[in-house]
Amino acid sequence: MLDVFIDLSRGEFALQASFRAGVGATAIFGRSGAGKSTLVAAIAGLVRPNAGRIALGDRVLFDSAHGIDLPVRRRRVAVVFQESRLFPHLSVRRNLLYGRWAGRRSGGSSFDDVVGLLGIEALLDRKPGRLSGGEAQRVAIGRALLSGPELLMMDEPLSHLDGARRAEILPFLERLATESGIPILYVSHAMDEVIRLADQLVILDKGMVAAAGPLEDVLNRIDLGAISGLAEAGSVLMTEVAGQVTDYALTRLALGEQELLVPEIAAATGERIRLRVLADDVAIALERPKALSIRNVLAAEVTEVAHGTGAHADVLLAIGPQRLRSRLTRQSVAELGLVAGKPVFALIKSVAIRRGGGES
Amino acid sequence: MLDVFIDLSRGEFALQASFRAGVGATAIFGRSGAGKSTLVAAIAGLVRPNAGRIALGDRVLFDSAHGIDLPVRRRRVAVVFQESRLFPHLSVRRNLLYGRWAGRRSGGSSFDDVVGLLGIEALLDRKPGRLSGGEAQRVAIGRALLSGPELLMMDEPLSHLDGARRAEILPFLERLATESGIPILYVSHAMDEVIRLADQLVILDKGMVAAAGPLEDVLNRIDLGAISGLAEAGSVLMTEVAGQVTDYALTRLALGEQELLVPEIAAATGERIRLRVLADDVAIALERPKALSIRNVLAAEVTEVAHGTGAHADVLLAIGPQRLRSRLTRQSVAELGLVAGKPVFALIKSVAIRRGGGES
Amino acid sequence: QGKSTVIFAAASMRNALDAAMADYKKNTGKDVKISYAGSSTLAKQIEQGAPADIFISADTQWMDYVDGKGLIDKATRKDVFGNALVMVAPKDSTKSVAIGPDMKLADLLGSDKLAMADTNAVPAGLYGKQALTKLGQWESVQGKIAQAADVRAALALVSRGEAPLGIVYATDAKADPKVKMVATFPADTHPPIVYPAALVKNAGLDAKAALDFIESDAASHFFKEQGFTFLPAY
Amino acid sequence: MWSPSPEEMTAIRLSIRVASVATLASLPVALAVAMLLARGRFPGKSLLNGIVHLPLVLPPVVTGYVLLLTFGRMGPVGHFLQANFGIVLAFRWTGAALAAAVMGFPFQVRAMRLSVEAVDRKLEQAAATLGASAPIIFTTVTLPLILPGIFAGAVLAFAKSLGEFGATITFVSNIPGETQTIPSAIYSLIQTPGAEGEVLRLALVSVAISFVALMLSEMLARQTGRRWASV
Amino acid sequence: MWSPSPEEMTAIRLSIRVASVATLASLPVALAVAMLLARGRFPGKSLLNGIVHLPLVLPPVVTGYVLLLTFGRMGPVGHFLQANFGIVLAFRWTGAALAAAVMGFPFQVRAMRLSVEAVDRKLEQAAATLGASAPIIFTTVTLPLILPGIFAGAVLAFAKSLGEFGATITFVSNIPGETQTIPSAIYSLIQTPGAEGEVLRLALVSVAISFVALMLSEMLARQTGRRWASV
Ligand SMILES: Nc1ncnc2c1ncn2[C@@H]1O[C@H](COP(=O)(O)OP(=O)(O)OP(=O)(O)O)[C@@H](O)[C@H]1O
Ligand SMILES: Nc1ncnc2c1ncn2[C@@H]1O[C@H](COP(=O)(O)OP(=O)(O)OP(=O)(O)O)[C@@H](O)[C@H]1O
Ligand code: MOO
Ligand SMILES: [Mg+2]
Ligand SMILES: [Mg+2]
Repeated sequence: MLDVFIDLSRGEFALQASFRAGVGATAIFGRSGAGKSTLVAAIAGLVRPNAGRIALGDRVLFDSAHGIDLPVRRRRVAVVFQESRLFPHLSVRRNLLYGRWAGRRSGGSSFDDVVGLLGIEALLDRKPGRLSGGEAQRVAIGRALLSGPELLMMDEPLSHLDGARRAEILPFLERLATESGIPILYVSHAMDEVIRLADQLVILDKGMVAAAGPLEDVLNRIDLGAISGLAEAGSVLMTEVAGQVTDYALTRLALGEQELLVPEIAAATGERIRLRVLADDVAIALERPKALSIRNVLAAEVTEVAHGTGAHADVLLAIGPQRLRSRLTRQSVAELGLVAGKPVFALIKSVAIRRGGGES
Repeated sequence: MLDVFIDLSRGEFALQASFRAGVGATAIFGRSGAGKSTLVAAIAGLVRPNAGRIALGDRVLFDSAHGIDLPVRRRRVAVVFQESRLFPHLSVRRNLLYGRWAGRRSGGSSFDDVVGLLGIEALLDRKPGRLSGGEAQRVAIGRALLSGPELLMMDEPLSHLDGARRAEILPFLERLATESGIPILYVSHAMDEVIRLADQLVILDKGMVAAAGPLEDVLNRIDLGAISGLAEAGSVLMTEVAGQVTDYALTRLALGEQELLVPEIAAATGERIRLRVLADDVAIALERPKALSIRNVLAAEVTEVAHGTGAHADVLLAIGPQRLRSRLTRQSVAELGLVAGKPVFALIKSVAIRRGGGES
Repeated sequence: QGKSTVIFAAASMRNALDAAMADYKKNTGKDVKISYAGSSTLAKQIEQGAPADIFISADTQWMDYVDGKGLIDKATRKDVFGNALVMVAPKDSTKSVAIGPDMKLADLLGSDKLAMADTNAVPAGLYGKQALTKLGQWESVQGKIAQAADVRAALALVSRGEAPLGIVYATDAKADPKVKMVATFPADTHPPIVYPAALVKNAGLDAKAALDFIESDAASHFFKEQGFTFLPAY
Repeated sequence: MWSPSPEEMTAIRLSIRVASVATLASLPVALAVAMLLARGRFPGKSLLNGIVHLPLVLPPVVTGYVLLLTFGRMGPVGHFLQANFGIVLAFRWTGAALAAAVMGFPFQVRAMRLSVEAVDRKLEQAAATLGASAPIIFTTVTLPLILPGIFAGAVLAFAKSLGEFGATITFVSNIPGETQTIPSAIYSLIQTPGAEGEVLRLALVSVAISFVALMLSEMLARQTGRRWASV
Repeated sequence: MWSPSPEEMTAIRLSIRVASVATLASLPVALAVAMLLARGRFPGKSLLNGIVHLPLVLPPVVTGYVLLLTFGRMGPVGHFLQANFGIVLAFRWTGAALAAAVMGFPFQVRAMRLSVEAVDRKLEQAAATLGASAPIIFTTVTLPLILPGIFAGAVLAFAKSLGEFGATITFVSNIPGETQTIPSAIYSLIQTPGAEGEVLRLALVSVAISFVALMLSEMLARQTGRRWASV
């Protein structure tokens, strides 16, 4: 559990942030210049807040009231910096092992696993000056993972990676967030990454926390788009594995009485699975459609309609106790006569899956 | 018109690239380490090919056969580098104006426009060392735009920007690509950006051009996913403005006999509009659905079904002479009995719009 | 009034020559500039066309050097001053030295050093080496000599107590209150210590007068005060 | 006893002039050589590097003799300069400046070269893509970035000029008002019995001048060199 | 005439020993001072900076006197060292090494300081987040990155040691086999009419030694300093 309450200034910029992040991943969202990297630096101990308190589990990293300011190296906080910061004079291998070798750290992931996952086997004996942008970023991720941290902070770690590479690394980070039992702070602009990875979301706006809390709650608040710069809004559904459809590499998930089909997940029946659904990926029908490739059709009820200024409107749906958000054209809203209380069917084209424990 | 044919090696890495890029934007796609940045460097004259020829319009920038190797500064090729490369000792303003001031360049966009667009008014008197990652990236974009180039190359220029900021900058780049009359090479991992911006696509794989040509053609080839690391494949439709639906801020587009509704575009009736559609955003129905929020339903015919290994399969559809790609679960393909020649309806949830001239 | 007369003089002459020439300037109103450096340096500079009118060397060999190159007006060359070679010790030293063939200088030094100017190059060192050789001491003390860059540096070693004994000129010993002269080398143990002076070829018009003044009785007391002997024309 | 004599004042003024002229005049040459050594690839680079270090390696007196033989009135270069341009270095303050410049040269070159080697050439490449020509890139990018090295080199050279003695006295002798700098004056005084006080006084003057120069260069370096550093 | 006499050989060997010991022994001290000046913030920083430059500013002979007064047998430090540790510097080659070290000190410090200031502190921060302690960060990150400056400083100091004369002869005089380095030997020869050939020969030996040192340092610098640069 990471507990942050800080107040700092850097030039003209002021940051006031207060939030908690539990085990698992917490996404930090915010527009460019909102203070995300500054927040990361403060938690790592690289920038000193004017006042505040930072605690990681029962270790107090910083407490201005009690004059505590743990040195950076004792914080056990690994950082994937926005600009990689690899050691130019050390080989990739030495960079990766720096935490173990120079920092005497142990634990964390296995070297071979990390190297394999990041696809950097061939680069191990190179110097960072001869890596491509994405290669350097992968090495930086590896270096942080291998330092056995008690808090992992990543500042846009996948920004220079292609979709396929992301798709390989994300599940690993996902697993890490779930299994490692350490908090992960994840700065990202990519909503799909965040939805997939994070349990919690902190939205920074001009140095202030505009919203913080469980991802579901924050995402289901419709008013945050402008502040957070989220082009894509979304929501989260809690499901339970109902069975596998091995022929088609699909998994059946129960959502209350209803069922969803998603690309295969290795999970036992009864295991809880969280799904992240982008509002753009949810269509609404008044009758259950037939002979349609969209297999995930859920009976739902409109709870709220928020009209934007452009072509779009956001519709909030209730599926039992859960909330699902859909983004439609205003014309569709009008023509379908969507108003609060109307029973409809939600069509979900694709989902991101995030396995996870409790409510967090 | 940019005409590239090069052969170079850098350490163990070898790049052989040959493609043409017309006026407008050409996207360079490829996995991390594929050679995108190296290609950009070679065209800018920063890395010398072993052999080859690079011509920009009627200016030959490099020709090993004729011993031509134009100095970097004479190439009039502006680059937004992957790592920003701002001058640390100059203010943001001086950085932005460097091309005009030190390079004696004129033309290009207006200073106030660029500064306003990029939202960097407040930063003009700062030194780059005190910018956030995204701020630095925006300044780097501005610096390139203001140098009056005859070729603009951008290496993942928006990777550190939030969705909202991207959404502001993209239309500008789009306009630039269309109106400026200069070729733009755009390295990006974000398919939505590419689809929106590019007319042409070059896919690099391990230093070789795996595919190059008009975006439509390349995207409609189903086999490229693995090579290019495109998590999202897609296709392009050519349409014509049929009218406006002002009440709902929508525009009607004609696609052959059929019609599509998209968020409002300021275009006269009869103007040609290219649409980019992600395969994930296309669903298939056997009958025309009713009372559905998805208003864009096009009659189509299956031309090809490509089964992947996982849960998904790609289906290629013909709508008159045009091709549309859809990604479904294999189960849906089976249950709907999709085979080549079958008439179906394509449901398009959302589209990206790219206004543009001829076929390119 | 022509250009000022430039004298190139051995550095050890400074106190006396400065005083004498100040007097000369006062009386004649003529300007004189003096460049002090090692005799070897000055000689080579004259060889390279230095704007010197008068050269005063600390020994004969460097005067011979320029003479041999035809750079001086032979007729004006004269040994003007003389000096004596002495043994010095720090002021509070209890050592007594009787200079002679059986002085056992090496034993006297023990593990300590004898401070001298460079025995291969600097005049004071050369004279000292000749004297010690003549007295049969050279062999035994050779390895115990701390050769300084010049006499002043040798004197400083004694003055600072780094060396218990040193061989310097009488003029130097006299000026340093922290040392005492413990013995004087008999004049026959070394060649005569003389300071030859001469006009450089093509010297300015006033130079002759300046040189004459230096060699005159009127100036002699400036030099005697510093411990030089004054050698009337021979 | 603490106020310098007129003759000493002359030496002090001359020293400052000699040190300033030597430093400033050799600076561009040193910069060019530093650039060559840092960036150039040419045969004889080691040789050039060696020659630059010569004034360090040789005893100053030897350097002085070499200067005397070369730039003296009878020396080939000295003769040429005098015959063709009327420039006389031997036994003039200009010669003292030459000696000081030569003796300070290795330090200037080294400091600048270190800075040049630390410059990120990617920035220069970026400047080229923006249309800047080589000289413009040099003045707008490289030069500002190596200013700390230039200041460091200049200060070393200036300080060395203030202390330089062996080469100067050998080359241009020790003529009051013309070539007698502070160190030459100190040399004369050292040769004079009982002048310790004056030696100390002149040494302190040297130290004071160099302190001022040091402070100045540190200030300038701080104002430029570090202003752009990130916190 | 080209093969050195036994006495000259002794001087050459001694010079190399003195220069090497002076350079290596002063290196850590210079590094510490360079770090302090580059990174530290403390009162008296300008003073320290000034003191470091003193050996440059003062004529070498004066520096030699100061050493004599301080480290001579009768000097406070010299006396203390001898009484407590039996270390004698006066008239010993160790004293020559001390003089050479002092004279080379400013160059070492400056070169190192320039390199330290060029180090990107963000890398050190990154190392700290990975658990490295300050001394470990210094040895694994800072030190490798400033190696070019260390080599440059060492080479300057070594070269200067080979040429240093004024301070050495004043402090430890010129005792063949003990303190007679190449420059002292050259000095003697210069004062001797007709010894030009020998002067030339010894000067060339100095130059040759320094060339070897230069080449070596350039090689080392290339192997470490530039190996990680991007093309
Ligand atoms: N300076 C260099 N020396 C040697 N090899 C290099 C150098 N720079 C890059 N490479 C190698 O060349 C290949 C292509 O690199 P390049 O930077 O062009 O990739 P990229 O496609 O831009 O990748 P990314 O998306 O990760 O930025 C990579 O395998 C990389 O390791
Ligand atoms: N060293 C600094 N000195 C002064 N101001 C700074 C410094 N670094 C960043 N800032 C300012 O602080 C604010 C927050 O910067 P920060 O780097 O935390 O933003 P960010 O949220 O990480 O943005 P991005 O997504 O663009 O990386 C910005 O307005 C930036 O200009
Ligand atoms: O070192 Mo020197 O001896 O005179 O400058
Ligand atoms: Mg940031
Ligand atoms: Mg790249």
